[in-house]
Amino acid sequence: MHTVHTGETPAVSLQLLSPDGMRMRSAELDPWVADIEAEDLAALYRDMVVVRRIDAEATALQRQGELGLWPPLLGQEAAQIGSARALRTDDFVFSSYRENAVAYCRGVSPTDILRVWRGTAQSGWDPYSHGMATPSIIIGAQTLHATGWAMGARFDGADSAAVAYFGDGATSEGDVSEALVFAASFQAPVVFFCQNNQWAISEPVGLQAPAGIAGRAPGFGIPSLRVDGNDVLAVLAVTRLALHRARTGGGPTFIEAVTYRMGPHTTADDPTRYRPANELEEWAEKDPILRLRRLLDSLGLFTPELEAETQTLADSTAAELRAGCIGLPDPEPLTVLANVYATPHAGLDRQRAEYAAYLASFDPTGGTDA
Amino acid sequence: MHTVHTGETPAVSLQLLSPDGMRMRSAELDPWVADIEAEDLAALYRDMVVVRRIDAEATALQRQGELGLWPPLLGQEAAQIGSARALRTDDFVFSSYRENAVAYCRGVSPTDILRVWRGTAQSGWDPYSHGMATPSIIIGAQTLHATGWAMGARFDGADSAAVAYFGDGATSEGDVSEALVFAASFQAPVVFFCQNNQWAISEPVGLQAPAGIAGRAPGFGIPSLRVDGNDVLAVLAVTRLALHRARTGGGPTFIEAVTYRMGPHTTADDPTRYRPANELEEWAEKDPILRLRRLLDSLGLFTPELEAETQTLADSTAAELRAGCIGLPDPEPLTVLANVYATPHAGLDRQRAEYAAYLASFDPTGGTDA
Amino acid sequence: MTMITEQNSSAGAANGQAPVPLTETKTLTLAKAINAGLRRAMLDDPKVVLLGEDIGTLGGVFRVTSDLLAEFGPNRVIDTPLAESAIIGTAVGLAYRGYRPVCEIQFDGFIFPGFDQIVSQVARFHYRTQGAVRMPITIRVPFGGGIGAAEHHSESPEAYFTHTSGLRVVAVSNPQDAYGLIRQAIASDDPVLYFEPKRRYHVAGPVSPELGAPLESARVVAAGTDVTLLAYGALVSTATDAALAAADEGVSIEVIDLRSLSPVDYDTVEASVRKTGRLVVTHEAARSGGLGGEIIAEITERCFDHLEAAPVRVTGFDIPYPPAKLESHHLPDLDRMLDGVDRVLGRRR
Amino acid sequence: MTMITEQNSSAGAANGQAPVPLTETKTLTLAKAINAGLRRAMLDDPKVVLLGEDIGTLGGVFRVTSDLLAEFGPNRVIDTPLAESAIIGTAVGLAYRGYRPVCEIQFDGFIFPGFDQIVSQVARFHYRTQGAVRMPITIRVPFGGGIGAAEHHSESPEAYFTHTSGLRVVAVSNPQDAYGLIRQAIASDDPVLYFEPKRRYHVAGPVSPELGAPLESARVVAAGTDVTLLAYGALVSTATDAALAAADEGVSIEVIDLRSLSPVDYDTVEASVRKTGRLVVTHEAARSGGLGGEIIAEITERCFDHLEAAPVRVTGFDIPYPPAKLESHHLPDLDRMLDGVDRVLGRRR
Ligand SMILES: Cc1ncc(C[n+]2csc(CCOP(=O)(O)OP(=O)(O)O)c2C)c(N)n1
Ligand SMILES: Cc1ncc(C[n+]2csc(CCOP(=O)(O)OP(=O)(O)O)c2C)c(N)n1
Ligand SMILES: [Mg+2]
Ligand SMILES: [Mg+2]
Repeated sequence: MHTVHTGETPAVSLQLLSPDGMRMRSAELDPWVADIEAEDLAALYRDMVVVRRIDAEATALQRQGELGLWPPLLGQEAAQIGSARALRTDDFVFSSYRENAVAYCRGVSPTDILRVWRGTAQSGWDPYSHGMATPSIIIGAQTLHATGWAMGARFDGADSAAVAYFGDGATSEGDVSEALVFAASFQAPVVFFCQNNQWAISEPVGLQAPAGIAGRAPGFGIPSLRVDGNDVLAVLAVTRLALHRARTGGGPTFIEAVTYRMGPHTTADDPTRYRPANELEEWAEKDPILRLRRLLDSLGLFTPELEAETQTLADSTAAELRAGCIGLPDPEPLTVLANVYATPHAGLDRQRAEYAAYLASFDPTGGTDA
Repeated sequence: MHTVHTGETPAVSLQLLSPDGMRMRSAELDPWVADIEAEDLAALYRDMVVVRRIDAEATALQRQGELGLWPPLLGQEAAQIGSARALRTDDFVFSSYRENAVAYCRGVSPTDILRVWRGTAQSGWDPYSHGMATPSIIIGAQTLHATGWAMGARFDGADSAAVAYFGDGATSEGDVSEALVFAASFQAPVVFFCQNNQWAISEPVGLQAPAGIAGRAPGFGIPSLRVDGNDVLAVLAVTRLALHRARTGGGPTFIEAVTYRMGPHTTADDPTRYRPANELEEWAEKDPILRLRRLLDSLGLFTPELEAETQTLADSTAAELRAGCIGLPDPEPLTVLANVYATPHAGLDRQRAEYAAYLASFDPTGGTDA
Repeated sequence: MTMITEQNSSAGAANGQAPVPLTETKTLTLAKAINAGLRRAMLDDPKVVLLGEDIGTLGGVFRVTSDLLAEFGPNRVIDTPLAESAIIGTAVGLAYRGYRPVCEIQFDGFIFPGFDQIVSQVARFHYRTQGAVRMPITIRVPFGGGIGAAEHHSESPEAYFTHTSGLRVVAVSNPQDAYGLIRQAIASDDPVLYFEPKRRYHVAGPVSPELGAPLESARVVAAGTDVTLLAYGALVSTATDAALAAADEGVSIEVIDLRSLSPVDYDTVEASVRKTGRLVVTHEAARSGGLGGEIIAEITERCFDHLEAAPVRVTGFDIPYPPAKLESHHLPDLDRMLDGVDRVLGRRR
Repeated sequence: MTMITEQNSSAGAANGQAPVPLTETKTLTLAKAINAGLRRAMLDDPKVVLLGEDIGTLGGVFRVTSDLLAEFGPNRVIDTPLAESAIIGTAVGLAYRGYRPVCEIQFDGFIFPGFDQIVSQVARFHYRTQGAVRMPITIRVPFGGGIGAAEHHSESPEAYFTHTSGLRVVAVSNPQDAYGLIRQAIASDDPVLYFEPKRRYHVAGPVSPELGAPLESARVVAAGTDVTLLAYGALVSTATDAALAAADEGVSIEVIDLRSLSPVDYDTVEASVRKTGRLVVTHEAARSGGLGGEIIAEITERCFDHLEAAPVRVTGFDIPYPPAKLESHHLPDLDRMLDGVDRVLGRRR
C-alpha cells in the first residue's frame, strides 16, 4: 500500500575504514577528510589510546574505592574522538555523562573529569573555559540546552555550532523530540550526535527504537546521517559535514554513530545479567583502536616511535589522573551552602550562619567562621 | 547526497471526494467503504449537519453568557464524523477539547457535552458508558493514555483499539513523541488521529512541523497516512483501515487529517489578529458538508425528505442543547470537596466537616449537613 | 454569568496603539504595566529575549506581550512551538550563551511539562557549576482562579517552586509592583518565577518608572495592631477589603503583601507579628504543603513568645481545582478571611 | 571511602534464587520485602502490572523487581523505553482499562519528567470524573541520600506530592512496613506515591505476611515523655538512635514513624505532642516548603495550648542536593537531631 509510509533506517552505515583497517573510498565523505595527513592519523590514534587508558585507570580507581562511580566509554573512542576533533573552540558541547573523551578533547584535565565521580563537586570544570557544559545526568535534557545555545548563536550572527551528545536510550525522552522540533523550527546550528551503543543500561536499542534511530530526525525536518561509530575517520568526516551545514545556515543535522558499549553501563552495573554472551566478542572485532592501528600499519605509519610515544603519553596521563584524583581535597564544609544563588539571599544566608555556629560548637578552639 | 536522509511528507492527501463532490476512485481506499450505501451517505451528511448545528448553538450560548467558553469545530466535521463513525463501541477514544462531534458519535448527549464549558463539572459524562475519556486540556497528554489503554487491550487479548485525537500543535509536545515510542515498542493497537487544522491558536502548523506532520511517525516505526480531512468518506476509509490493522495485530497507525479550523480557537480568541485574510475563503471552498451534499446531489440522493429530516434533527438537537444547558443545575456547594479520593481520607474529611459548619453558620435555619 | 476569558481579559492593546515608554507616572492596567516593564528591559538590554506560545503575533492570550514583536522582531520575541519543556530548556541554552530569556507559560496549569527543566536545570546550574554558569531566566506565569475558566487555567502552583532551592519566586498584586518587579526579575542573575494574578490583569493603577522596593521585600499595605494578615497576588486586594470591613467592627488588621514568596521577607513579617501577636495567612493554593504552613512554622519559631494564639490559614482546600461553578467555594474570599480573623482572635463560633 | 552503588546495593536476588512466597515470618532485607510484597500482589490480582526502566531482565538497578519477569512474563513486568512521562501516562491508560499499574521511577531525581502526568492526570482523574474513573496506580520511588551518589540520585521530592491533592504518599522505614504498605498501596483505589529509603534497602528485619497497620497510620516507634521526634523513611532509624542517646542524658524522646505523609495521621501526632509539649520534625528534604513546616503549622493550630516551646525542624538545607563529599553536612544526623532536641528543650547554647 504505497500511501502508508513506513520508517526506514538505512541498513548500512557510512564507513571510511573497514574493521580490518582498509581505507574505503566514499565520494561523499572523502572531501571532508582530504586534509588528513599521516600525523593527523597518528594523533587520532594517540587520542583514542589515551582516552581508553583514562577510562581504564578511572575504572581501577573506582574499584579501589577512590571514585564513587565511573561510566566507562570503552568501545566508543572513535565516536567521541572523531566527533570532538571536528569541533572549533568557539563551538559548544552539551553532553551526557559518558563523554569523557570529548571532555579530554575540549582540554579538560583528567583530574577535572574525575571531580564529579569522586564526589568533590557537581561539576569538574568551568564550561566557558572549555566550550563544554558540565554533563547532564537527566537523560536528554541537554539536547534542549544545545538547541537553545544554537538559537542564540544564530541570533548573534555567529558561525559557531552547538553539539548535543546523547545515547540511544535518550531518544525515547520527550525532551529529545522537542529539541528536534525547536531545532527544525528555528533552523538552529546544532548537531545532534547520538552514540547508539546498543544498550541503555539493560535495555537493547530495539526497545527504544524498533525502527532504528537515524530514521527519526527526517520526520522532524532534520537531515540524518548514520555512520559507523567505530570508524574514527568516518565520524570525523560526518561531523565536519554537519558542522559545516550548521555554520553556513544549513540548520541542524542528526548523526547516529553506531558503536558499542564494551563495558558495563557504569562500574555499578553487571552486564552479564542481560547481555548475550557472544555480543561482546562480535564487537571486539570491530574495535575502533585496532582498526585505525591496522590502517596505520598498512600505511607503514605504525612506527615503534609512535607506539612508544603513545604509550608514554598514556602512562603519564594515567599517572596524572591517579595522582590528581587522590590529591583532590575534600570541599570545605560550608561550601555546601555556597553558590545556590548568584546574589545574596536572606534565607540561605541565615541557614549558613546557623550551620557555621553549629559546626563551631563542636570545635573546642572555636574555629570555623561563617 | 544520498545518505543524508531528509524528511518528506507526501504532498497529496488521500481523497475519495473532490471538493466539488466528485467520487474519486482509489484502489487502496475503495474496499474500506465498499459497504457504504445511499443511506449511510445520508447518515454521514446528517451527522455533519447536526454537529455543525451543535457547534453554532453552543457558540451562541457562549455569546449569551450561558457558557464560559466554547472551542468550535467548524470546518472539522468530516474529520471527526468520518473517524468516529469507524469505531466500535468497545473501542476507546482519548481526545482533546475540540472533539465534540466525536463525543456526539459516541452517544454523549448534547447537554453532557456542555457541562464542562458551563463550568458545572470538570467532565460531562461517564467515560465507561461511552467508550470515550473526558477531554484532555493538557495538550498531548491523552496520547499516552490511549497508548496505555491499547497496551492493556493487547495484554487482554482483546481486539479493541484506542484512538487518540490531537491537533497539529500537539505534535510538538514531548508526550506525543513518547506515545509514538511506546506504541511502536509494544505494538499497541492505537490509532493516532491528528487533525491538522493548520493552526494552534495563533501559530501556523509550519512553526510546529516545518517538514509536515504525516512524515513524523514513520521515523518511530509507525506507518502513517495523510488524508483529506474534509472528505468524510476518505477519513472513514483510512480510519477503518487503521483500526483493522490495530485489531489484527498490526500495531499502531498514524493518521494526519488535513483540515481547517474555520472559526476562532475558542470563543475567547480573535483570529483576525493573526490569520491571513483570504485563508478562510480558500478553505470555505473545501467545506466538508458542501462536498458531501454535492455528491448526494449528483447521485440524486439529496432529496427534500433528507433535507427536511436533517433540518428537523438539527433543530431538535439544538433545542435540546439549549434547554439542557440552561437547565443544568449548579452543583451543590459541598461537592467541591467530594470525590478527591476513592476511599475515606482523614485530612479531606476534616476540611469538609469544617466547611459544612462554616456554611451552616450563614444559614439562620441551620441547614446544610456535612 | 460573567466569565473573564482570554479575549475579554485582553490587556487592551488590541486596539493597535504602540506601547508607550514610561517616563512619568501613568495609570496602567496590571497587564499593561508588565508590558511596559518588559519593553523597558528589552530596550535596556539587547540580551533580553521573550519566548512562549502565542506571544508574538497574537501578543499572548492575555495580550501582555502585545506589540513587542513588531518593535523588537522575531529574534527577540519568539513564538515557540507548543512544548513547555523546550521553552524552558532552550532558555537554559540561551542563558548559557549570555541571554536573559523571559519565558511565558500560557496558564499556570501548563507549567508542569516544563517542571523537570525548571527544577533540575534552571534552579541548579549556578550551584552545580560553583557559580560559573548563571541562569538569569524569568518565567512568567499567569496564576490563580476566579475567572470562571476550565480546568488547568486557575491554579496556584507557587509552593512547588518555593520548595525548590535555587529559584526566586515573586507574585505581584498591583500595576506598580508588576512593573518594578518584572524589571528586577529580568535584571536578577538568579532565575525568578514571576506569578501574575490573572484576574487582576485589568485593574488599573498608577505606575511610576521606578524599580520600587527590592525583589526580596514584603510591603505593609495597611498598618494595624490586632492581627497580621499575609497575602499575595490577587488576594492582596481581598485582604485589604477584609481589613476595611474588620475596622468597622473595631478590629485593626495589618495587611502585608508578601511580594517575594522565596525568600520570604521574614523581617517584615516578624516585626508585624511581634506587634499584633496574631497571624493569618491566606492563599488560593491548597492548604497542605502550601506557603501558609511554611510561614507559620517559621514565624512560630521566631515569635513563639509573642504569639497570642495559633496562627490561622485561610486557603484553598486540598482538592484539584474545582469546576467554575464551584470555585467561589474554594477560593478564600472576604468572609472566609474574616472568619480566619475571628478564629485567631478566639471569637470563632 | 565506601559508597553504596547500584550494583552492590542489589537486593541480592542476583544469585538466581526464585522468590520465596511469604507464608510465615521471615527475615528479609527491605528490598526483598518489597519484592515479596509485589509478588504477593501480582499473585493475588492478575491486573497488577509493573512498568519501569530496567525492571525486567535486570530486575531493577536495586534488584527490587528481581525474578518477577521470569515468573510473570513480559506482559506483567514491562521493561519500558526511557521516558518517565510515558511510564506514568501509559499507566493512566492501563488504569483506565482496569489495570493496577505499579510504576518504578529509577531514582528520585528522575521523577520530574513524569511530573505533569502525575500532578495533572493521575492525581485528578477521580475528581475530574466525579468518581467514575479510578487511578489505582502505585509509583515506587527510591529516595533519599547518604549513598555517596552523583547528582539526582539522592533527592527527597516527597513534599511536591504531599502538596498535590488527589495523591496519597507513604514512605517506609523497615522491611515489615515495606511489605505491608506496598500491598496496601497496590490495593488502594487511589494513586499512591510509595517512597523507598534507598540507603536502607540492605537492612534486614522480620517480615510477617500480614498487611499491618492501615495505609494512613503513623506508628510510635519508641514511647517517651519529654519530646516528640517525628521522622520517616531512612531517618527513622537515626531518630531511634537519637532517642537512645538522649535517654542516656535523661531525656525521654517519643519517636514517631509517620509512614503516611499524605494524609498525615494527626491523631497519633497530636496525642504525642499533647503529652510531651515539644515537637521536633526531621527530614532530608529542604527545609523551606518541606513537610516539617506543614506539620508544625497544623500541630501548632491543634495543640497551641499544649506547646511548651516552638516546634523545631532538623532538615536538609535549602540547597540543591550537594556533591557526595558534602552530603554528610546536608543530611540530618544523630548530632543534629540531638541539637534540635536541645533547642526545643531550650537548652541550645
Ligand atoms: C530522566 C532520567 N531517567 C533515568 C535515568 C537513569 N539512567 C541513567 S543512564 C540510563 C540509560 C541511558 O542510556 P543511553 O541513553 O543509551 O546512554 P548510554 O548510557 O548507553 O551512554 C538510565 C535509564 C536518568 N539518568 N535520567
Ligand atoms: C500543555 C499545554 N500547553 C498549552 C496549552 C494552551 N493551549 C490550549 S489549545 C492550544 C493550541 C493547540 O493547538 P492544536 O494542538 O493544533 O489543537 P487545536 O486547538 O488546533 O484543535 C494551546 C497552546 C495547553 N492547553 N496545554
Ligand atoms: Mg546507550
Ligand atoms: Mg490545530
